Amino acid sequence: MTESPALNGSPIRTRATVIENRADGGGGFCLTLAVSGWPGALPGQFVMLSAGPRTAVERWDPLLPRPMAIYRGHQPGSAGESTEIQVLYKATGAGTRLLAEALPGQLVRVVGPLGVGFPSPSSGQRVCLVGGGTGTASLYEWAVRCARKQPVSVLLGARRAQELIGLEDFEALDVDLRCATEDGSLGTAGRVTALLEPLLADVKPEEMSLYVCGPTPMMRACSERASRAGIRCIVSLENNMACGFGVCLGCAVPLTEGGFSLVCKAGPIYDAREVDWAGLP
Amino acid sequence: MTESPALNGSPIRTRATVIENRADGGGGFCLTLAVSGWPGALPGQFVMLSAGPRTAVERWDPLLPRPMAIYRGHQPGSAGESTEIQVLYKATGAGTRLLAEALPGQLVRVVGPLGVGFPSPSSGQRVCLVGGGTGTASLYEWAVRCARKQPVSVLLGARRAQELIGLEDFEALDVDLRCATEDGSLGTAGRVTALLEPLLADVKPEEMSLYVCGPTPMMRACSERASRAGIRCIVSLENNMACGFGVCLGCAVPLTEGGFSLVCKAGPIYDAREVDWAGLP
Amino acid sequence: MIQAVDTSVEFAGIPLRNPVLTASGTFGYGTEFAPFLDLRRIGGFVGKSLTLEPRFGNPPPRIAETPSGMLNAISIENIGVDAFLNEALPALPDGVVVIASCFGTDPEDYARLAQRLSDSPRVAGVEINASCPHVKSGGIEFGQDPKLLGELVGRVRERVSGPLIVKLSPNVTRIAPMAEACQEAGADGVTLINTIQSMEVDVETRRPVLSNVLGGLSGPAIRPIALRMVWQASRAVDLPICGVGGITSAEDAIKFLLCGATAVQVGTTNYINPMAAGEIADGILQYAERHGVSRVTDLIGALEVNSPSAS
Amino acid sequence: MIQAVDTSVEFAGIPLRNPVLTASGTFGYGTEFAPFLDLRRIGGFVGKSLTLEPRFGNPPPRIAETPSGMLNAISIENIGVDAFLNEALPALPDGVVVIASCFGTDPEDYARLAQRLSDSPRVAGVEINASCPHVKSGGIEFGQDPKLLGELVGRVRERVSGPLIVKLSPNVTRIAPMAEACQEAGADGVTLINTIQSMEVDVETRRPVLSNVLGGLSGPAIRPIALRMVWQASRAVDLPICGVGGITSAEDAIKFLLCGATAVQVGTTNYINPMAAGEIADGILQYAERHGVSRVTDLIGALEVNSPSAS
Ligand SMILES: Cc1cc2nc3c(=O)[nH]c(=O)nc-3n(C[C@H](O)[C@H](O)[C@H](O)COP(=O)(O)OP(=O)(O)OC[C@H]3O[C@@H](n4cnc5c(N)ncnc54)[C@H](O)[C@@H]3O)c2cc1C
Ligand SMILES: Cc1cc2nc3c(=O)[nH]c(=O)nc-3n(C[C@H](O)[C@H](O)[C@H](O)COP(=O)(O)OP(=O)(O)OC[C@H]3O[C@@H](n4cnc5c(N)ncnc54)[C@H](O)[C@@H]3O)c2cc1C
Ligand SMILES: Cc1cc2nc3c(=O)[nH]c(=O)nc-3n(C[C@H](O)[C@H](O)[C@H](O)COP(=O)(O)O)c2cc1C
Ligand SMILES: Cc1cc2nc3c(=O)[nH]c(=O)nc-3n(C[C@H](O)[C@H](O)[C@H](O)COP(=O)(O)O)c2cc1C
Ligand code: FES
Ligand code: FES
Repeated sequence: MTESPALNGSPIRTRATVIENRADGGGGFCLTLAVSGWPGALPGQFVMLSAGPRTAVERWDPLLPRPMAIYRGHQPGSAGESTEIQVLYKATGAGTRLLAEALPGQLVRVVGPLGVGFPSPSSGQRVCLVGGGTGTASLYEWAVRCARKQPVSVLLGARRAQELIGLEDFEALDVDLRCATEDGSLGTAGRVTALLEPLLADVKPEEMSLYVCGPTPMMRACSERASRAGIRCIVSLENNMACGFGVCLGCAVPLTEGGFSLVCKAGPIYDAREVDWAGLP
Repeated sequence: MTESPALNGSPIRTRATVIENRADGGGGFCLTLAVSGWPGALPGQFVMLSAGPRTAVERWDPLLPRPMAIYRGHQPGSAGESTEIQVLYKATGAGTRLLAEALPGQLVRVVGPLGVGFPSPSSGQRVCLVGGGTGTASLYEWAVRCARKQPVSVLLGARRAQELIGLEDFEALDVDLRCATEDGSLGTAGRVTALLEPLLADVKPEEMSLYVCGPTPMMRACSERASRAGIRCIVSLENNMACGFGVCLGCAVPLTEGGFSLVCKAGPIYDAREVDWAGLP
Repeated sequence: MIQAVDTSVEFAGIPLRNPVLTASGTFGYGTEFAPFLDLRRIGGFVGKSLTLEPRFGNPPPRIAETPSGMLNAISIENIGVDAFLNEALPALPDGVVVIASCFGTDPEDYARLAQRLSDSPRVAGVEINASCPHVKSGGIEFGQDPKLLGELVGRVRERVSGPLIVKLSPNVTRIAPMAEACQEAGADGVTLINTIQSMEVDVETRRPVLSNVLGGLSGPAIRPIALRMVWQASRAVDLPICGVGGITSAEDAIKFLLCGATAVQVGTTNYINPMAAGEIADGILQYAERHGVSRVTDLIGALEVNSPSAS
Repeated sequence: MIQAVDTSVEFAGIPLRNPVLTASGTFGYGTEFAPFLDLRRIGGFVGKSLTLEPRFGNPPPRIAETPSGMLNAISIENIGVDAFLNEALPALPDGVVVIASCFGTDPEDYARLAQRLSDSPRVAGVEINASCPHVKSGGIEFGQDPKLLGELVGRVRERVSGPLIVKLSPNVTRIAPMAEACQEAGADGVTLINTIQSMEVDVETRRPVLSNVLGGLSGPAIRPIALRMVWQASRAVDLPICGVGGITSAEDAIKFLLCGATAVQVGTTNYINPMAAGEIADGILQYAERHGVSRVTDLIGALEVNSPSAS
């Protein structure tokens, strides 16, 4: 729903080969896939991944693919070669626990890239990225891009240190990185929203753009805080999805102006003011 | 339905660990499982195996377990240790193709041993075992037992040489082994029933017992041939099963005397004359 | 200190140590499960549907597998009421709650059968199977018309003083009038759902997979349909409800309790895991402990619904 | 030499290059599939159900996953007939067969809508959705009563001269009278089945998963039920039938043809594999080649049944 750069390419539907599926020790996994014909993607876009690797015969339980942010792999592949793309996920429900069993060489179904990319900040603005839980995965490539042009703060939150996914990758970037864990095992003890306070303390609206991805309550809290400070706040929503490309109408988010928007197609990126937060489950 | 020796032990329900799952190159697999608390089994008994290895979350498609003859593993395990049992199967439908993917260390669900064992031949009789396709698996342990006491002929049939499952094991036994393949790639060209003719040529009814396991048309043919020769013919039926222990009533076989018998409980072993072959699909 | 959870419920006047029963036709006559499960771990079981005379079923194939489900067309094969009373019941250990299921082709059959069963001190209650979808006459006709069903239940009620439960068919446009008819005719509880009429075809032989052509669908595939019907029935009647259909886990069972069921029945899952009913009973206890629920009865109908107008 | 197979069929007077359509609500307005599938590879598609005015649906969550199935309670969110005629249709490439689906709250709505759609030269036929299970008024009421359905179809028939198809609800006791009512009222074909009314519950929040409480079940789980209803309907009427429900493969599609369907619709599977409908069309051709079937129409109703008395 935000003004976003055009797609790099049209989405594809293919079977991708698992290259690696690395557990990070905290319940998180980094899945590397070889995708042939990958058209490239914009930071903020996602793929639909089958709930687990392909088996000798199709199994219809669980039925639906799972939306997953593209963590890395935003360049289109060169013709005839396959490109590596990565997703970060946490083994929680049925789909991700089955995915966690995928072995190198197995196949997963992929449809993507889907959705729109993040809209650019104004030049000279500080860019503040706030990631909670697996939401962090959506922000990494965006942090890389923004850091080339302007000052970037990255605020990451999780329950405990081990659950801060992708931490080393963010540490390797030239950004102002701050962490919060609920149990205090790394960085500030508490929620990531608390890290936002000092940054917003005396910032002027035109000086900062906020990008947030994480659990709905966290995005809602950031959105409210940003709104009070008059700062533009961009969120990446995680509604349930069946198709990912705008045909099931399952992913609708209610809008403040009334009506709904399809998160998979007009989103997942929204200006926080567009979203009717009270109408989200 | 035949007079059969009593069960070695009561069936158990457990998760067994895959030790090995070896492809024989012809579409057949030999699956070795470690089962703790295994009570032992009689030749002719079977287990119900889950359609494929256990995954991180239960998947209900495919839903039903698959009946599989116990190829090896008729001794009860010693307390506290796990016993190895083996099944031979061919990857054909959904269940067996998923089973073919099982890796060492994975778990499969097992219920068994189920059904009754083969009834003994009269002493001094020649024992003739006829196996077609995967039906051969039911006969191996019975061949071993019978060969200790009396002369044994084993007739095995398949489409082609590579599909003769368990062949080396039978070759290692002190039995009169004859093979038939439909494409003539090993032994006599044609069906296994053709091998039966010379054996039945001038045998007297009391001199031989026939034990047959394989596709229904083959068992029916053997049954008719034996009946003409007046020879006792024991068959091991392969009806579809849901439970394997007598509660779904799904495995019923029509009887010549009228009514039905439960293959999983009263069978899978029947005197061929008891079976109403016309009523079998 | 964890306070002990009270798992007991009363269904149709039958006190149960926990709400987990097993479904008719999926638990034999009980003894088949002895190697796998202490029957006293579960609330009780419903036996295979009985007829006045022993009865054979359909020729094979009688079962087929479908996505997350199975079809069956057994057609009420059973040992008959005499063998049930004289052989099956005495073989069961004490303390096992037995509900007997009856099937007939006319109301008089049902009534005579139910009376005989109900008269046995070993039978805690009688469940009328008015819903078998693949028997050529009987069962389903009653199960698809509230007026016929009410008459059937009324006839049986006259002869049965003990707990009388009616098992409903899901093959109806609206489930509420069926439950209401049972309530008005004096039933003590309703069980739902029976299997859903279905079909499977073999594209190689170009024939139906089942000899009977049509069969009943059961298993996890039907759970969302069963759950909906239990919720609709529980809003329509005051009768206690027993929820059946695709239950595989304690969580599944709890969904039915939340939707208004007083007890549940585990069916097809017994085939896949003969220990399932016991594990589900244990799992409900653990859920209650984890969530600080002191009485399982507190879960019954405890679903929070924002828009109670939806139906 | 393999003889070319004739895959064409005629459904409700609409010539189709092959019997594979896609189902309303699962294929958007067609263009969404352009990246994945040449729409001319399939027989055609049925668009999302339209109303006279654009319409918003239910608040989230609108979907849930169930064993081999999914629930939805979208509630006929659509762009409205004007945008469909003026924007969606012109965006489609030539040679794509489009069937438009109509939804209304009273017969006059349906009739006006159907007429406008039918008048468009780009619309090959009109499908009346008289069976949406989770819209508070409309749809399902017509879909559950043969008399109301007949009246509705009659009203629409008066205003529509082109192909008129009626989509039936599975939430009925008997499907045959529904199909008969359509035939008598002058429909050219029937499509079945729509989703089955269902429910799912979250045991942690103790709430229904869907904001609407109830939703419609679709996907492989319902295929055996759909197949049964297609078979029953095909024995009751002479109208051509379009089979829908849980089709994932060419073999599934062929099961419906054997049971009497002239064409099929692929629904939920489009979400999981947006190329599925094309693959299914190809697979039917391969099946025909493998089995020496020279015309796909030879498969229609070709099921061999031993006991035609079963029903
Ligand atoms: C655009 C987008 C990007 C996402 N990116 C990531 C990512 O990079 N890493 C990651 O771990 N997760 C991501 N998610 C969420 C991810 O899809 C869910 O975490 C995942 O589906 C959990 O599913 P499960 O199969 O383990 O749980 P289950 O409980 O089996 O899921 C059941 C159903 O609910 C849906 N669902 C459950 N949780 C969520 C959720 N939080 N958001 C959306 N749908 C949900 C599933 O897709 C499925 O349909 C993303 C979601 C969206 C919409
Ligand atoms: C007592 C007994 C012993 C058996 N022993 C063996 C054995 O040792 N090795 C072996 O390979 N097979 C054996 N079978 C047959 C085995 O169960 C089936 O080959 C196997 O189920 C094929 O299933 P699938 O999952 O690959 O096929 P699917 O097509 O997926 O099966 C679908 C359904 O049909 C049933 N089914 C399919 N084919 C058969 C069949 N021939 N017999 C019974 N049910 C069938 C399945 O159990 C399942 O419920 C035995 C069957 C019985 C009854
Ligand atoms: C093989 C089989 C046989 C059944 N026989 C009966 C029966 O005799 N009487 C009855 O009331 N229900 C019978 N049922 C229905 C079950 O009791 C239950 O209502 C149905 O299977 C749905 O529950 P489930 O999905 O847990 O199996 C039978 C079900 C199956 C699968
Ligand atoms: C998300 C969703 C939306 C649907 N919307 C419509 C609709 O607008 N009109 C309609 O007639 N059917 C609608 N359907 C029903 C499908 O067209 C189809 O009848 C049903 O899903 C069964 O087929 P399937 O199992 O292949 O999905 C919808 C189904 C789904 C899953
Ligand atoms: S996920 Fe299907 S429309 Fe968005
Ligand atoms: S397989 Fe269930 S009774 Fe025999």
